[in-house]
Amino acid sequence: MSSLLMAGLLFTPLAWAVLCLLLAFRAARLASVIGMLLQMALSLALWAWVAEQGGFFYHLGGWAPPLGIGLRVDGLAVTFVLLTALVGAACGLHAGLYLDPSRPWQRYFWPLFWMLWAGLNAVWLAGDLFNLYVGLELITLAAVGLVVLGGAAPALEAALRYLFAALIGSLAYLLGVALLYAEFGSLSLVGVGEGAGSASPAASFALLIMLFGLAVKAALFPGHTWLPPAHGIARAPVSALLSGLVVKAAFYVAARVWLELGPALEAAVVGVLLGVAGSAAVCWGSWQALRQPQLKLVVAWSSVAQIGYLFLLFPLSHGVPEAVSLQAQQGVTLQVISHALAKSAMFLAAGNLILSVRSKRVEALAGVSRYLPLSLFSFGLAGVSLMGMPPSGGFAAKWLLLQASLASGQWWWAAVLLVGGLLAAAYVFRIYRASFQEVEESDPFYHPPRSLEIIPLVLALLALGLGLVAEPVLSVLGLPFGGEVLSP
Amino acid sequence: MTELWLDGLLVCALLATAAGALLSRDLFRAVVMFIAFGLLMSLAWVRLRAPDIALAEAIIGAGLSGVLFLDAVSHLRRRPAGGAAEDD
Amino acid sequence: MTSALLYVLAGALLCGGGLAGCLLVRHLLRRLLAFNLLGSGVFLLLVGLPAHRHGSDPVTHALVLTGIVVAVAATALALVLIRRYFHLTGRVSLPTGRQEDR
Amino acid sequence: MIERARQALLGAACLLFTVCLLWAVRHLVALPAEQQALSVLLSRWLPDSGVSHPVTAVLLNFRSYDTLLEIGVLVIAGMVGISLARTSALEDPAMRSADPLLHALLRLFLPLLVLLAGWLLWAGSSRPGGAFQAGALLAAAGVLGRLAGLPMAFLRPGTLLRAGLVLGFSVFLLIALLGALDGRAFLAYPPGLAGALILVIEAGLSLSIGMILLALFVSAPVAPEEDADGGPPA
Repeated sequence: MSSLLMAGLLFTPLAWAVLCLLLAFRAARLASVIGMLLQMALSLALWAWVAEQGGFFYHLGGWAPPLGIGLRVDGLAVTFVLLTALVGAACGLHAGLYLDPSRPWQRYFWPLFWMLWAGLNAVWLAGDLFNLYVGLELITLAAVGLVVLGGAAPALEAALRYLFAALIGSLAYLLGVALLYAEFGSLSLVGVGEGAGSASPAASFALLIMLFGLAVKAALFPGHTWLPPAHGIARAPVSALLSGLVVKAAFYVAARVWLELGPALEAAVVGVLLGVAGSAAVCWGSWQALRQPQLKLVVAWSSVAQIGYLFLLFPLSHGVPEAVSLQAQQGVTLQVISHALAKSAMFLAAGNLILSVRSKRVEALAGVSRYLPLSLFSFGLAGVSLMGMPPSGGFAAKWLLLQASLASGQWWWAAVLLVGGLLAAAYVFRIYRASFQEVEESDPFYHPPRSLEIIPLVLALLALGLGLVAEPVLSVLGLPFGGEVLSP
Repeated sequence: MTELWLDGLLVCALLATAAGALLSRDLFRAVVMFIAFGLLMSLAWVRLRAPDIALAEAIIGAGLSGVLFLDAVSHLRRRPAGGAAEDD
Repeated sequence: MTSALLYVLAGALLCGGGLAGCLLVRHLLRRLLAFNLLGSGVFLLLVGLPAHRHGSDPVTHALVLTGIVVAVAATALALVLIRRYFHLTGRVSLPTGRQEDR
Repeated sequence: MIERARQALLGAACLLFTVCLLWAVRHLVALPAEQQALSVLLSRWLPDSGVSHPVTAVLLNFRSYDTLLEIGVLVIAGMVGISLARTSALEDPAMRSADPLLHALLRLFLPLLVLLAGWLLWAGSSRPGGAFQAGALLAAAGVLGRLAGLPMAFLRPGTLLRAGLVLGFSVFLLIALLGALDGRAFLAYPPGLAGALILVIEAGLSLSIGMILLALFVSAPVAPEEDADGGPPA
């Protein structure tokens, strides 16, 4: 049963990519809706299976690691698979209505979208270092393709920036893999983790260089410069996918590698460095978001800031008691989920607002609060989660991180959480203030179809409600992972 | 011993062509250096007893990438439609 | 096997040089060349280090073949983007400095 | 001034990186030589893989998931390439050379290259060679033919080109699913059929790899008559 689920989960996105490449835009849209439903059902079934029976290893092709590639299907992985299905389906549905089918290149959105989905699933489930490299490259190229769709000059510029940053990041990661393989003779994460029993200088350097590459791919300050142009120029559903899911993939790999190798290699300095960079990202990203003249750039810079929080995991999970580390891990996981939901909601809502006011600038939003309350409401709800106000998922995440930082005696990270929340409130309210400006009496705006407005609203409500269901979500994450192998 | 000398020579040539590809003032020359680098890499793979990679490197690294780059260089030398050509 | 060691050294130096090229060179085509050199350096280390320790390792050969194909796909894609960018704007390097709003 | 400082900083960082890398490498090469567990496993299971060449066995059986995703990467690159090619016919009439000698030479040379690709493909199961090398050789043959101006109607961006791009990928994917439907794991081959199926996959892959690389080469040029502002309102 679960073997078929796994096969379906891996097969569907790739097969739908092929299918959609062969179909025209409208037919591919129809096929994609079916595919999204299928993928959603499969993800949900797998999540329920793991929640009930516990996680397992899945050996692809029947070959056990280290010779073959094993997938690690644990609570965290299936939660992210489910999150991908949710956000991916929302963005896909939005894109089906948002993109203009008359443009000949839009048909390539669907195959790229499915390839991206396949890459994301591959990364969440991966248990093999080299497989992770290929999965990351799959994501990168699909994401670059989505950014550049249409091939206008600003999109090309943003895509080239993104492509080079991501490629260098991938090669840095691969270099680390090469060094680890030379030392431990294994490519599976578990095998390398077992090998790294004692501190080894080469392995420490490998870890450092891998984290460096992945931090660039996750747009951690100061390697963030590629993100705002790429996420700002892409069409709204694409930006939502990129900000909501793609940057998280690189962070996820970094966290996986860190939790496997960091403790053994005594890399406390690296952890603190990443924490400092994350804090700088929170401040600088929020400050820039406050100053951007364009609506989507505000949201994109906010992503830079929100990604910064994730990197607090590194100092808060090293050299601290087990319980504190677990708290930090839970907090960061909640932050990943709530930011994925909230930020994709925000980008989709921003796309709707841009569609309505026919301008990308913040000032053009004047009068929106009166005539387009729904899109603005979704935007604001998502903002609540970004600010970290209760009962949102963002609040639960920051609460856990706050507790972890106080319990570990590293109170200065708590200050970062506070400042970041205040700045987030400032840039969200800036949008609100602009939209409450009164304009002439008549309604000058284009009104997007209701279904376009409902999708971000649903996502924002999910982000808001996440804080209320944080307990059950975290309980699946914390499932004990025995490491038994699934035998079909 | 002779083999070691040969390997040393090959490595020096590799690094020299790589430096040429990075530092040549003329773009065309840099690309030619890069193609030479690809051919030498394929020899290096033979010496590392990896004939599969040697084949792939000779066809892809030196051949295909080389043609792609040369084609691109000749394209970048033409005037673009959009704006004035900019020297590097 | 000491000759593998020579190639490992060459690989490490190529990594350094390639990275420097990727970060410091502005011309997009040259940057792409540097990226390929960096890739070659990584591949040399990936094959050379185990070869030095244990002798020829077919697993690394397969990994490098995969890596080469990924690299050539990325290179070809980047070339398409660079050429189109040049066609539309006449630029061969990305502008630096503050992002103005368009 | 700031730019200068930035460059100096980056340069210093690269230098530091190289030094650290060399230092790490020094540690690694000083490790004791020992029999590697993975190599033992590889030779132990090689007879069951359906091919006798270890690299092919790793690529298409033991670690076939990597290869599947990697072909996905190639397909993406090809897709993005043709999505940016705005010309209706991907043929450059200016390139058509009229040199009869060159044509005659190519007429001799191209079939040879294709034959060589076929041989590489066949040899891959027992000797160095395989789908990538064969595919790349096919692409090289195509590039040569194109440079000489041979007509290549199949490169028009249409259903045929798209189908060709994903042919190998779909074959691979379907065979991968076959294993799962049959009660084994995803990507597992039915017992006894591994060798034959690997050859089928490789044949499809080399055709598609050749086509993708060729399509990327061909879609790179921008025809001069094309409008400069072909993009969408961003």
